[in-house]
Amino acid sequence: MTLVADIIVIVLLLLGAGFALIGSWGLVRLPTTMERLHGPTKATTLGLGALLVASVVHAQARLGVWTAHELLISLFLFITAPISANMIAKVHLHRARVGTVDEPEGIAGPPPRPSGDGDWATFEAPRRDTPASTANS
Amino acid sequence: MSLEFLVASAIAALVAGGIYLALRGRTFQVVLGLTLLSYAVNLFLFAIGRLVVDRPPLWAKGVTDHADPLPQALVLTAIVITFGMTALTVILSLRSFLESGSDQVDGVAEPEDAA
Amino acid sequence: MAVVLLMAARRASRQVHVGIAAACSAGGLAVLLVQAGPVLSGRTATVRLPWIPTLGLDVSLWLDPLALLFAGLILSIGLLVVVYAHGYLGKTEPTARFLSFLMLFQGAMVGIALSSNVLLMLVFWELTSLASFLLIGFWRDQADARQGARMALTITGGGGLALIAGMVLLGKAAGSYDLATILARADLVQASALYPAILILILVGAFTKSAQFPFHFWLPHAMAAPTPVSAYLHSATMVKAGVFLLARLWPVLAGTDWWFFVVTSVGLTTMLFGAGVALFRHDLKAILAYSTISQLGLMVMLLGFGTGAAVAAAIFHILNHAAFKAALFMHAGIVDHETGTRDIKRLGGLAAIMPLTATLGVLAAAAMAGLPPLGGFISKEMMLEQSAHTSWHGQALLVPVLATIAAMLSAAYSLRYAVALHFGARRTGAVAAPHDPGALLLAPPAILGVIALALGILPMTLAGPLVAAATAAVTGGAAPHLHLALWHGLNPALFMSLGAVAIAILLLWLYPAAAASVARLPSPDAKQMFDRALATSVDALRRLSGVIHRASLQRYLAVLFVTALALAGEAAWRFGVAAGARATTPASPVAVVAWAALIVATAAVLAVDRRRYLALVFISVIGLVMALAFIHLSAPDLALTQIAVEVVTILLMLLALHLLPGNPPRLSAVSRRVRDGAIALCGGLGSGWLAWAVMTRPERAGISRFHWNNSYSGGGGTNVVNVTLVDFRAFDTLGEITVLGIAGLTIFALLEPAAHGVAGRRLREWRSKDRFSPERHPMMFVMATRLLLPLALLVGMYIFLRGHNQPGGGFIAALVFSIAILLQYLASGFDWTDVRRRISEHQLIGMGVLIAVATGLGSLVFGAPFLTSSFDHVHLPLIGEFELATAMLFDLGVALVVVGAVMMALAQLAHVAQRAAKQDPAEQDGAKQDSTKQDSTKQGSAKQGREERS
Amino acid sequence: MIAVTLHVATAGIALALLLNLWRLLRGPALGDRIVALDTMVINAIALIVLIGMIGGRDTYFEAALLLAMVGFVSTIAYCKFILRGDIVE
Amino acid sequence: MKNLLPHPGLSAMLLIVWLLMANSITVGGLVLGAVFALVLPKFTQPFWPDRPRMRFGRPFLGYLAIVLFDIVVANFQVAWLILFRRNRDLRARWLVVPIDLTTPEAITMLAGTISLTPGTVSSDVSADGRFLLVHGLDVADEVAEVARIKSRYETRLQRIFA
Amino acid sequence: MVAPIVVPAVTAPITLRLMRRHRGAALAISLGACVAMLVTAVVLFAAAQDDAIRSYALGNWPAPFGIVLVADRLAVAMLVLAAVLGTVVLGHAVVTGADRRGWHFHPLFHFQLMGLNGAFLTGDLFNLFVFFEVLLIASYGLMLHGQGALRLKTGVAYVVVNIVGSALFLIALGLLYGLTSTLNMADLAVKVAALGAQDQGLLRVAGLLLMAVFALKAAVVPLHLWLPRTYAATMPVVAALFAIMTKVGVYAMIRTVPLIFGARAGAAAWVPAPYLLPAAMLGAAIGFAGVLTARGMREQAAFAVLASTGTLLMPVALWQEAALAAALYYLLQAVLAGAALFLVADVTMRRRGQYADAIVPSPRFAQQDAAGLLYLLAAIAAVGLPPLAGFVGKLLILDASFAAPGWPAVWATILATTMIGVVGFSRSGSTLFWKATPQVEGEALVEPIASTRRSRAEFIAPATLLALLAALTIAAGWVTMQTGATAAQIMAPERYVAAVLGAGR
Repeated sequence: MTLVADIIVIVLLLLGAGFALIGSWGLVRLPTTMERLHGPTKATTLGLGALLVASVVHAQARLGVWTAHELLISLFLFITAPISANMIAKVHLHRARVGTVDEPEGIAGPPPRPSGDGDWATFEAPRRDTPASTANS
Repeated sequence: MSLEFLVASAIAALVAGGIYLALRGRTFQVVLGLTLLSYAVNLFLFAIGRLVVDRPPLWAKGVTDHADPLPQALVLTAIVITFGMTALTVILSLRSFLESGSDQVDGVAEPEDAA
Repeated sequence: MAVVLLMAARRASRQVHVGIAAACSAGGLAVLLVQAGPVLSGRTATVRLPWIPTLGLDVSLWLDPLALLFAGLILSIGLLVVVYAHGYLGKTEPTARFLSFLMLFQGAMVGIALSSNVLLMLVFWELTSLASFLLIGFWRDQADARQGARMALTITGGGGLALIAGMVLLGKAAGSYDLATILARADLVQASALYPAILILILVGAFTKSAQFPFHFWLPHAMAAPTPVSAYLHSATMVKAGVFLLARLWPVLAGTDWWFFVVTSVGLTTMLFGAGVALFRHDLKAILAYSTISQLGLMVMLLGFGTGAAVAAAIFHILNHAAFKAALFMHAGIVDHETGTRDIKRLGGLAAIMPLTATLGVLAAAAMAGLPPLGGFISKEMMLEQSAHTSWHGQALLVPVLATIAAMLSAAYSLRYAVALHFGARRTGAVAAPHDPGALLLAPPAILGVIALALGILPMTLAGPLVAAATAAVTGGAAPHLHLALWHGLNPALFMSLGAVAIAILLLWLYPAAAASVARLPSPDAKQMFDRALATSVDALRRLSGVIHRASLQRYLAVLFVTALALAGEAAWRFGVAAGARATTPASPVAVVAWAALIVATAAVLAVDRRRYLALVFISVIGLVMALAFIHLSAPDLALTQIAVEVVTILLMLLALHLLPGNPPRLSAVSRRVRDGAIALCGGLGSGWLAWAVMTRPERAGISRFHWNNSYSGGGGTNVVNVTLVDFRAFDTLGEITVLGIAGLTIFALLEPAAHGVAGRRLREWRSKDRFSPERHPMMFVMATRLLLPLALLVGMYIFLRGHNQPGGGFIAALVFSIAILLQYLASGFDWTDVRRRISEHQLIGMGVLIAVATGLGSLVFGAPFLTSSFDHVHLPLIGEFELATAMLFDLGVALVVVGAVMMALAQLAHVAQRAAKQDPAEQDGAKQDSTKQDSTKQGSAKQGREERS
Repeated sequence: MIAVTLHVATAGIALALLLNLWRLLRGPALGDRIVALDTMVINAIALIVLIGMIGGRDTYFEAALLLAMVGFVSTIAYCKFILRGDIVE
Repeated sequence: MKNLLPHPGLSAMLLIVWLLMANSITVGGLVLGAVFALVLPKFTQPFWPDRPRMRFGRPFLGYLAIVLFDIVVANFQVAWLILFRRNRDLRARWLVVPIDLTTPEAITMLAGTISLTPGTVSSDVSADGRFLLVHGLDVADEVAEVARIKSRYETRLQRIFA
Repeated sequence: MVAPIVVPAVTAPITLRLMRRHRGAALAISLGACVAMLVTAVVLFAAAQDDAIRSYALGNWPAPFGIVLVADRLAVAMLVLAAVLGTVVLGHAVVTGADRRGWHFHPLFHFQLMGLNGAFLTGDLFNLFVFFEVLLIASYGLMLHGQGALRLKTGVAYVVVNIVGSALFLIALGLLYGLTSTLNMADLAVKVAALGAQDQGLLRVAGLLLMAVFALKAAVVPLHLWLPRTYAATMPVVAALFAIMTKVGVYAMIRTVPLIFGARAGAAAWVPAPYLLPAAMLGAAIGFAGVLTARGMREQAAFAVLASTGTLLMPVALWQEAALAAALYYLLQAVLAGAALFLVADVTMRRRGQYADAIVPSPRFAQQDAAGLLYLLAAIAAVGLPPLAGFVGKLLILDASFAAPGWPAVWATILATTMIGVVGFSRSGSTLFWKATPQVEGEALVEPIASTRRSRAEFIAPATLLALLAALTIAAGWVTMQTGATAAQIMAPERYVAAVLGAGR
């Protein structure tokens, strides 16, 4: 039992650390901001997730206690990480549109316009009574 | 390299940076300098209790091997006080700028202070 | 006492004032006269009240013959002057003020005379300087009055300071400040190594007061005072204080070569100089002033001779001089009063139109000239007699010859005063037909004139016993054989005197020519020199002070850093700061990486210091590393605090950054940066080394051992850090939350008015150069914060509740609460969030402090000291064991204050710009009103604003 | 065995931190730096978890939790500053 | 009941979170957690004015499972991309996803899901709230990808936020 | 014993809450609290007359483990001083309406008093730091009260300098803790004396840094640069309260040096000794020179405060009992005199309209004579002429410093600077109150700031201070006896140690 737990822990640890590392490596390696934004998502999801599960298993195997509160960390990250990514993407879009020197367009080029007459919220204030604005009513 | 060296050199770097920035002419730089200085001071005060790895000051029966709790309490107090002071400084310098139109530390109209 | 009375009766009529003042003088005089008999028969009256025993300063007064003489002089002339002043001062002058100053002076002067404690004498001494300052400056609208007053205060006050030093030294040398004791210990003092210093310092004091050369120049300018003042202070009494002092200390100081040379020479010089100058002045009061200087010189010289007979002469002359000089000043005042001028060249032939005045003037001037049968003659004879016996540094003739010349000069100016004024062609100054004044003006000088005459005619009867006794008191021995008479036989003095008068008459005959030639001489004006010197030095000092105290924070800080470095460097250099022997802890690779991150980030903050946004990003990195370091080094509480504080700080800085101008140019020059870099480097290395030195020392068993051992048993918690904060050192925490609370209040006070005035305008005009996205509240963010708010509050609760046993506590919990609410602000904007907030920050802060204090006070109820905690493990059915500690209540107070302060800071800062924008119309109304009212409307509208919100 | 793996994992995260730092210093875009900072926070959480596992204690959990909860606030604030200037409107 | 328990879902979630945090299930913890789970939603009610009704039953759990599975798979895919794909071969694309969800909560959940699965980051919402801008790291077929997102996630979300 | 700290700590929040709605009640509470504090202080003072040192263990934790408050003669005397000054100044602020020219005057004022009292009473070094911060941050708030561009920009410098000072304080504190593992001052005294040879250098560094911090607060040359402008830019009524602030630095020195860095402290024995005396002399010189050159009354008063600190530190720097006694007497009177100068400046500038406190002639203004008289008396007190206490103080200093090392220099400095001060005050006084520019035809009469409230009541506060000074003079015998006993207590640190740690140690 302990051996199995140990192996699980070891695998999870390596997996987690590996994904965190790969995520950061992606951050270094990928060519532009939008691509780099994909790096951290790995660290937040599988990277940390694996580590946390490892921690849970480890605590059970080694200390004999069931702990689950590590999962909370993931819960919070799942709530917050998309927001961070979203905001950073907005920053990129905004700065690229404004034409800041050090903010090159990504590989994908400028974003296409949404069909219809509007634009993205970063460029045009959300209209009244749409989901994008009712959130703050 | 020992942890002690790392901490000492980190303090050195923070203090040097803090002093340098505090001597600059713009309020925001000064505020940043004070922030660095306060990091350094906190670290210093903390290091005074000697460095102990992974033995947090949580009491348990029979445990005698632990970090010195007192400096930690002092640092906590210091952090709180520093936070209050920093907030005040930031807002005061901002207000001073709004009043005088210059963010030079002494409210001198620019350009000035080439000496 | 008189002063108080006069102040009280300020509104009363002049007569009342004068009455009070005169009554005081007269009363004093009466007391004196009652005492006079016993005193003269050798019984000294003393009064002693303890004042400052540790210092040896008692209110001890004595009335020996010298004191009697002086006090009598002061009071009697004071009485006359008061009467005179009644006639002299105009109807609109504030007599009460004048007379209260005069009485203040009189009291101080009597005090000098009566003090038998040298320190007490100093008190009175400086008081006379002050009173003289006030009296000279009485006509405050006149520039020369003000300047004269200042100069007099500067010189005499300064001399007084020297006197202080001299007196204290004297007391030290004699071993007591009691005058009688000091006088008895002359040998001790004169043998002391301090004697020369004592002598010089005391002499400086005496000479400045008595206007001796070269400190004489203030006296003529003091004549800007009203004439009664001149008569009283600057001829009869105050200036004689110096002479009195020399006489008083004569037994202990005189008799040495030092004494003789200094005192005699200065007196002689002054006598000659004053007389010479007096001759060529045209202002009546200036003539009198210089003559006073000269006469004072005479007395000083006599005292310098060091013989009993000379002392007797001096003392007799004091009497004479007081009589005739006061009379003369009053006379000059009458002339001035009636003719409107004091210029002797514009006056003449007054004898015909003002016969009484003229008689008086001639009489007094004759006394001054030393003509028989007046008192002045006798004292002058005595002076000449004494000088004839005095050899100065082996020169037997020097003193007598010079003394004769001086006598001659004084006879000359006296005669000129008498003759030029009263005889010859009629010149009446500004008034066509002047006439003798009323009795009030005329009587006092007349009395004095009569006394001057009487002193000549009946010297032994009138003054003999007094002078003899006083002389005895001065010399400390039996009085020398004293024979005061007009006729002493054909002695050298008589010839010298005769010669002097003869030459004087001759000189007067030659006067116009001499005056012309003197007028051509360069005459250095001491006042101008004094003023210029003072002005120059003030300017120089001001420039210097301006340079030193230039408003420059950079300089303040540089000095502070350099001082601290220098001090620490001194200690390290002298005693060495070596590393200790404690084994170091090996660093893991992670630690090295974190360290590298910190160093790099610090460097980056410096490198991008003017791109403030980036600098802030790097600060974040430093904060993160700090948190990691705290984790690694076993300080979970600190890490939690660090993480939370970091977030709030960044928010705060970003809010502020938004309102600051964009990328500013560099301010300081390269040299400055190099200098600062050097300071920074030294500071960094120094502090790093100190940290290293401490960390490598083995730790001692200290007080924290106790904390560890008692944390659970005594404090009821296992998190020792938290127990320390809320229990062992709860008092610190109380102070700490107070700091935060005050910070919050101050921030509010700073930002509340920022929407108005200049700041408000600037805020309204402020437009960023950057282009911004139009989206105010990103949807995803808004939604996430909705969900996070209850979660974060829950986490905060959790951290709060477990803080006593596990990492956490009120402060961290409060920060979590704050961040949770701040997130709402960030996502949904100020207005949206603000209406949903339930409690105002003020209340939070106030409640928090109150709860914390009340918790502490609670223990008092149970008879335990402030902040004593108690805890218990409560068993509740179902729930199980449950711990309650009063410390938690305390922690609640902490949390409330922290939330309040943080919210106050950020929320206020966040919406200051919006408020400014809303303020706009209100400001328009406000501008029309005056500043005072605007203040109140600001308050009012601000108040209103808050009330609307709450 | 687990101990070794823990240290290996720690070293990996440390390396990741270094990489983040490099990106942070390098930029070039502001977005890049913010991403790097955000990733740093996440790696720091990982590090805290690992430190807790190495020490075999639960004490550091709150720190990780707190960081997960509030770490993104400063990221958002930085973004909002760029987007809107005023982070609270 | 409505007054006492305005948001049962939220309350349940808070209780679970509380128990997780306390890391043990005791009666005392349960009671305390229940208290908070009741009080906090009431306290924060004004901050979340019109909350949509959600179903936390089977559809929700199924959605959760799918997302978790996708996350794991995508992680490996993206790791592969990062490690071995050369930059110039990267087919980074913008995807415009039309959305039929109407409540901001649902849209946010969709966008969050997209972001959490590596390889796609939801970057923006259109001003009218009817399109989602998604950045894909390596997209072979834009149309297929959009369709996958809509079918795999959006339809399920529509069921949850019925 | 804890009352002097608790009373303001409770009053401040109460006034905070009440001030907006029930101003009358809040004022009553505010003033009442001041009076209560005064009463408490006097009671403590009376209790201290038996020469016993009382300690109060907060939280019932024995010293040195918990924080103790220690009431010895020095502490209670300072308490009385602070309470007296606080009451008078608060009264003045209320009378002149200064407290309504900004937000939160009363809470800040009480917090300030709390900080002062805490600093005086505490027997714990870190707690001293905390109360320093309390009084500093409250002083920031008060200093900025009323605001205006000049005050704000000066405030930035004041705040930043003091924050750096606090950082230094923490470093010094840390070093001491690192060496001794204790924070209680009495315990520190014991532990410092027991340090080995290898620790002497660090000890001295710590001591000197600590002194640098105190010197910064006390505005000792060359760390005084911040003071003149700060005080000159502050509202006079606040500056009057600040008259005691610099003296807190002096207090801290007097408290710590004989106790911790006394004769037994090895390398740190009398740690500021070689530097304090020259610095004090320079301080007196610069201060009185500033009195001479000042362009405004508040600036002048600020320099006078500087000068008094310098004068006061000269005898302190000798570390002899008699000199210390003299210094303490001088301290009492210097605080009152400095405050009086500021209050007189206040009443004057309120009447001079646009001429404010500039030392230039102005047209005659209302109640000029009364203001002039007060100015005269305050100046007399500040410069040290008879009959007020300054003179007695200087005499005491001269007398006590005789034959101490360097006494001729001390004497020369004191007397020469007094001279400069006399010239300075006489110049400014005659310019302000004697000289008058004619009222220009057509120009409006001088418009006073407080046109509505030019009541005589404004004179009460400065007059009270002057009366106190007079009382200090008349009762000088008693006061010097007190200061003598205080100095004796200070110079016998073993009694303090025994009282705090218990006789057994």
